[in-house]
Amino acid sequence: GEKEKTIKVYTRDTTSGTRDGFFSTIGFSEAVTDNTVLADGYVEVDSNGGMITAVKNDEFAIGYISLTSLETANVKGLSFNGVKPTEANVLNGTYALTRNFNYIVGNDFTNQTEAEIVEAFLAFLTTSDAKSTIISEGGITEINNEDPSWNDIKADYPISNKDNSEITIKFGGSTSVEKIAKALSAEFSAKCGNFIFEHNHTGSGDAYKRTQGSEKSGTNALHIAFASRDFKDSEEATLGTSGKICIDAIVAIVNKINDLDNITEVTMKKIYDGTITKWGEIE
Amino acid sequence: MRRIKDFILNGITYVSSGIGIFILIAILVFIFRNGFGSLSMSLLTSDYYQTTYNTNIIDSTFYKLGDFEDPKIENSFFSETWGISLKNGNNVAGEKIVEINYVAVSSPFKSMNDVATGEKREIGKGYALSKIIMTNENDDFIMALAKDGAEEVVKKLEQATIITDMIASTGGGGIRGSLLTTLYLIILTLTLALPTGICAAIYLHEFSLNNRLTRFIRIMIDMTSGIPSIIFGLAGAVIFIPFMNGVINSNGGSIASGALTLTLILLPIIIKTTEEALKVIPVNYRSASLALGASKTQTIFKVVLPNAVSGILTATLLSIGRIIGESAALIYAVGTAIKDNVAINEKSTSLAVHIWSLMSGENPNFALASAIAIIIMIIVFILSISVKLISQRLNKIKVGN
Amino acid sequence: METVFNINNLNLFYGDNQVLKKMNLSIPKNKVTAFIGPSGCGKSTLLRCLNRMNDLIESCKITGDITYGNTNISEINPIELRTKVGMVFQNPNPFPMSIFDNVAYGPKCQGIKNKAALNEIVIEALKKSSLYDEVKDRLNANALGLSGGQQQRLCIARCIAMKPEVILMDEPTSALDPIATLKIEELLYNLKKDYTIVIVTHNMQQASRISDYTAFFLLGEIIEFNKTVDLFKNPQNKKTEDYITGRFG
Amino acid sequence: METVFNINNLNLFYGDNQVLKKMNLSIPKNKVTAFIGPSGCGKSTLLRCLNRMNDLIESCKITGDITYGNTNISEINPIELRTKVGMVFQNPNPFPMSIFDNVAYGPKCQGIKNKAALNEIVIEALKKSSLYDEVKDRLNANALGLSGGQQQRLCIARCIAMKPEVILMDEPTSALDPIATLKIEELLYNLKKDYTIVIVTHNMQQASRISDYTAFFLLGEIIEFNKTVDLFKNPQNKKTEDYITGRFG
Amino acid sequence: MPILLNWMDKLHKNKQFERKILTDNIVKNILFVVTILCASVIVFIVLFILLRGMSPFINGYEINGKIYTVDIFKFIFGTTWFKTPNLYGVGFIIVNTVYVVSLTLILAVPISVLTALFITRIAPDKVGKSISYIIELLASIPSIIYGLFGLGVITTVVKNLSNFFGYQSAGGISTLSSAIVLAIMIIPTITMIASTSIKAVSQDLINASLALGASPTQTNFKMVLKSARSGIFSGIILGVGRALGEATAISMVAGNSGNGPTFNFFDTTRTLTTTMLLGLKETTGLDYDIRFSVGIVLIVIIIGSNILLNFFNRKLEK
Ligand SMILES: Nc1ncnc2c1ncn2[C@@H]1O[C@H](COP(=O)(O)OP(=O)(O)OP(=O)(O)O)[C@@H](O)[C@H]1O
Ligand SMILES: Nc1ncnc2c1ncn2[C@@H]1O[C@H](COP(=O)(O)OP(=O)(O)OP(=O)(O)O)[C@@H](O)[C@H]1O
Ligand SMILES: [Mg+2]
Ligand SMILES: [Mg+2]
Repeated sequence: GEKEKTIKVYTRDTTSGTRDGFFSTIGFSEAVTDNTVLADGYVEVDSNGGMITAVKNDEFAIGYISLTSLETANVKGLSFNGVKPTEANVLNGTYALTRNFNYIVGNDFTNQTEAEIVEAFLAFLTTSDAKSTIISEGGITEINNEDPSWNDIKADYPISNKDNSEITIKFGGSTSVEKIAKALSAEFSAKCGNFIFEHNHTGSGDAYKRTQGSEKSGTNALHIAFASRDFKDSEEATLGTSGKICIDAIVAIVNKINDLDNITEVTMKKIYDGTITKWGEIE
Repeated sequence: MRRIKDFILNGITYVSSGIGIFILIAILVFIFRNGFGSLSMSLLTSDYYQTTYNTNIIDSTFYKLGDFEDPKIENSFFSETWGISLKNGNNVAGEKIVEINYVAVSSPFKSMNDVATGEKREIGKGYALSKIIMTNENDDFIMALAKDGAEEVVKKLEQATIITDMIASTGGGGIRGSLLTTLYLIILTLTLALPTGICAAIYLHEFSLNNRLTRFIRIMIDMTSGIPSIIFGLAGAVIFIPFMNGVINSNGGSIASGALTLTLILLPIIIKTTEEALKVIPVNYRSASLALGASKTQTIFKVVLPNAVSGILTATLLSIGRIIGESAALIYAVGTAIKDNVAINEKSTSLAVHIWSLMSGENPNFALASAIAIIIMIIVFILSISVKLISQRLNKIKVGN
Repeated sequence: METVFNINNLNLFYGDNQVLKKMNLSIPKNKVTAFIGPSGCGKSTLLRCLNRMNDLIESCKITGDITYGNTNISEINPIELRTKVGMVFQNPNPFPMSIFDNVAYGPKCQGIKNKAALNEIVIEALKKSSLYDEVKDRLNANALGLSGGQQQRLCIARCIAMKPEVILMDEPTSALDPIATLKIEELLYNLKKDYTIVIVTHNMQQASRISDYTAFFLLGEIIEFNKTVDLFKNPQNKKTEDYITGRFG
Repeated sequence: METVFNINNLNLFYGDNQVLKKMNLSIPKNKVTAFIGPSGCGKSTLLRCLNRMNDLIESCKITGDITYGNTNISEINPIELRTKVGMVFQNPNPFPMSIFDNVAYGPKCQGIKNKAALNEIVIEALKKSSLYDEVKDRLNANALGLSGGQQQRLCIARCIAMKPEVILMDEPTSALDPIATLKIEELLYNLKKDYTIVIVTHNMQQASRISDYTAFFLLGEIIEFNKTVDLFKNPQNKKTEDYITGRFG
Repeated sequence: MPILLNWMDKLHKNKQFERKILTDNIVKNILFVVTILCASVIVFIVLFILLRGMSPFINGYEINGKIYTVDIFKFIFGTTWFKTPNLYGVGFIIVNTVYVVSLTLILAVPISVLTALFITRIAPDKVGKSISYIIELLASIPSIIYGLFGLGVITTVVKNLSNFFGYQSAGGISTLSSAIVLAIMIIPTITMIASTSIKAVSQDLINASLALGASPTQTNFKMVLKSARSGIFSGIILGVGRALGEATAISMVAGNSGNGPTFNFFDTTRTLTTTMLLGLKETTGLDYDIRFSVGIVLIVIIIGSNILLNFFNRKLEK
């Protein structure tokens, strides 16, 4: 019966930050940018949505998505190494399948106002206001009691009391962080003189490139960008211009009718590299 | 023997044509079943992104809390302290939200401080609350999030005395922007493609000599119509995006670059349809006009074109259908970012690309995609019926002469 | 005899196919000249040469010359020539516009915009082509609503409105019933004092009834050209005689 | 005289238009019968009645009866009838297939699949229609590559391949040049010992050359039916005489 | 004085006619230029795609600090779509594409031809007209909707079918689903053209066939279809072009298999167009430009197949 069935392995495309986080964590870094090491018959999908649709339609699928989408996805999320994928478990560090969402901002602005707004934005990220927004949009972070609220610190940023409605701040980078980024920019604009915000999210790869890298002075240049993975060695940012905004949990998913509940890191790697091919082979 | 064979052969033709009908019905049933629920006027008129308000109410001396009377609305949770009732719901995009469905007359929610404008704003019925940060008498930090559900939010509201930061939003999930983009694309593309295509058709049919050059031109135009739209999209991306970036200061793909790309796609169609219409016009109209001392230009503008109107109209309608349905080319030449504030020099999605964007985005939304599909189908069917009627008229003219 | 057109040694080819061969002919002024001959002998082709409508056919090559007045027509602007030399076709072909617009079409193309002037021209042309009484109440009605005979008279009116000197007619009655034909013939009779008329016809009776001169064509050549009475009574050429007595064609 | 068809009191209408009126006629066996008469008098219509091709015209209504042998044709399956009563049309209309396939078409439709049998049938039919020598080297060439006369003989061969008893021919030579016509006439002469032939023709000479019996039609009626020699020499009816001496039509 | 007036009048008139000729010439030349522009669209498109698409094989691209170019030989004959940093292969994708399109034709051609026959020769007039109208409607449905339908309905059907055969497909995302979606999309194209050419078969031939004792059905199948074959084939050629070039719908049901070729109906596949459309994350660099290289391959295949099929069609006509 069901045990005989082949495991259908689904993966995101090689430019995906989710894929990067997933394979890095399960100890299968070779697979981050290389499809050829994956199990035979793997299927590549090019979005979180594509992954959800695929696993929903395939009883014998295994895949991975961001924890944010799990609730509405109508698929089954697996425990990882016996730990349930919940926010609490992510925060207390027991759920290991995570990745960071990071920001990076430009390092030299010709326009002083823009520079000040960006500076204020970085301060805003540390406030309970920003953190609660991040949480409400699905990011995982903790609000500590010592976290200031924007009202506490806004006096330090006089730019927030000016009328900035002529200034445009460009946001971009990872698509996974897009939702959070949009909520943050909308909220902060209201708090900082109604500057105009523009979002152009094209992928984590562009975060460094368009703020401090090769395209930082082109038409595609961004003021503030996000990456859904950690920056690489080749993407070394100026001190104080980048950092983590929150954690995103990745959750391995299977079809609703699958009776598997938990999966270990080792099994997961074996499934993805093709050592385990049948559902029956999973203990 | 022969009877049976004939019967079987006839039978399979019945079955085959049945397949066509079956497919059409299946498609209609499919998109209506999935999308009909999401179809509403507000879908057409509202923004895709919610309008978000950042409000607070800090100075507790200006309002009174507590003891509001519960209107006892079903499936709702009432906050006696703040005088609002909340329920769990879904927005037009199908996402879970916590929605206000009642605000008492003297509730503080009637006059919140809008952080952006500094003015008073009512956060009333129909608004969705995504986060509320509050403090109680002891200045303790309280946070309520929509994803916890209405009941939880109300529970936290009950403990609070001051709202320091609240994000409320209204609307959302609508396709007004994409509808508008589609309209822009249609207008822009037609203003470029129609005159160009008609001019070429006039040249080919009225002026061109039957020589090698003309035959070559015709072959080129025929070949253009055989190129798939995704190739046009690629070409649009390398030709028109940089071009438009230079000309109208756009940043990457834009409606303008999309319209230029669509123009190229449409040219062969318009040329061909217009030429068909010109062919139908009796030659003797032209001879009569020329024999009356009209110049060729006069003949074309006074006699030929007025008679080709219905053909040109057909070309227009076919083009509109094509623009509405095109996706592959636009994905490249414009992009897939859904927009509410549509501008010619910016990215945004047409209805068809909106569907693509929904299906390949973070949360695939079959219901909304199908609802848009219904709208597209209705437009396309109306267009195709109009084309049919016009071509019937055209046939009458042909028969009449 | 005063002449309008003088045709000298005219050869005409459609591609490699010679359709008119060494033609010589003079068209007398203010007379009706009829072209007769079997199908395909080149009557329409010659007619179309006279107002340079053949210019529009790509494959058509002409040698020899035609003079209009004293000018070689190849030196006259073809558009100008066509305003002087009008043409009426076999099938009535009014434009799908109002009766008024049909008649006013030519003058408008010449740049006449004045309403009153146009009105006068239209009414005069309609009167001259004996159509005015039948249509005066519905000048704004679509011309396609007229009967075949009326349509053909409208085409003549449209032509007259240009104030031409010559009117060329290619079998103008062959698509009409006998009564409409009669009306057109009457009309021609009235017109000939003001205009030079050249008419192609298949109907020998018609040629003899209405024309002053007749040219008989055969295989691209003019076999005989003479006063109509003479040609029909005493044909000089055997072929002419055979044709007019119905022995072939 | 042995007859194949007996036509009794036949009336035929296309909608409300009566095209055949109270016709009575018997077609003699193994003879050539010609139908003559001016255009539109109903010759083709009667011919089409004989193999029930008129069944295909929706508006066509028939009263009276036609017997084939001793059976009323309305009781014979039309498909079967048509295998017995073949037909050749005015314009040569070979199918756009090879010569072989054209001739084999009928037999194949009857369910004959055996290659050798088909081969034999085709060759025999081609020989009988005196086409074999001209095409034997290119039986697989497309039939549309043949000349008009060859195409018409191919159509006759196609018909013969069905081994019919009667062959109906509707102006089979009117689209052909005189030489091809002559060949077909020769062929008919050879065929008449084996088949009953009914032929419609406009060419009186042809009728008198090839037919044994002739029926003269006028306005949907058979005016006269007789041995061909008699009918042309001593027409009994004034109208027949007028027609065959060329006084009208 | 009258003489002078007359002369002036003449002069004026002459000018007017000269102006008309001039206008005619100007108009003609403007129209000519526009026409040339329209005709040169294809040149520009092919040129730009070529320039950009050849670049991966010629120019160096910086990836993680090193410079790479793509090996054109491995590109054309490759059996793996992508391996970092610079291995791209479309060989198997070409095979897959041709395979899917062949399967599409196997499904679509009989249905289209039989439907065309039904519409034009078998169905009563009114029924035929309504069905041909339905077919026209199908032709006007945008491909994105076919994609949606494919994803929502056809994949499920295919999944069940594959389960029935005891084979495990990836939720129905497969070669077969792609072929079915494409078939549905090209059936209207082929049907409309086939029915035009069937209508054009002359009544003479049909009468001749009936007079030879063929039944109407035999006439339809043995003679009418044969006579219309060249027109039907033209329809098929158009259908092939459309199937090869279709992107949006097929990319929703094809899957994105990374290597191949795949011949199993129920396995995921990857065609040239889905390769160009899916995974479009980068907007610069090698991963972006390589799509233009795939575009070149697509153009070559479309034009090539067109020439080849037209060649066969001409043979068929003889
Ligand atoms: N546009 C054309 N191109 C080529 N050949 C033409 C063209 N127009 C006419 N012809 C040929 O020129 C010859 C003369 O034609 P024309 O129309 O002048 O004959 P016609 O005397 O007017 O005959 P009809 O009485 O039938 O009108 C014919 O053989 C005809 O086929
Ligand atoms: N399918 C039809 N529907 C209606 N009327 C028809 C049809 N076929 C023929 N007719 C009419 O029937 C009459 C006889 O036609 P038929 O073809 O039998 O004449 P015919 O003697 O063969 O003439 P011809 O010598 O011109 O072939 C004609 O008036 C014709 O218009
Ligand atoms: Mg003529
Ligand atoms: Mg007949």
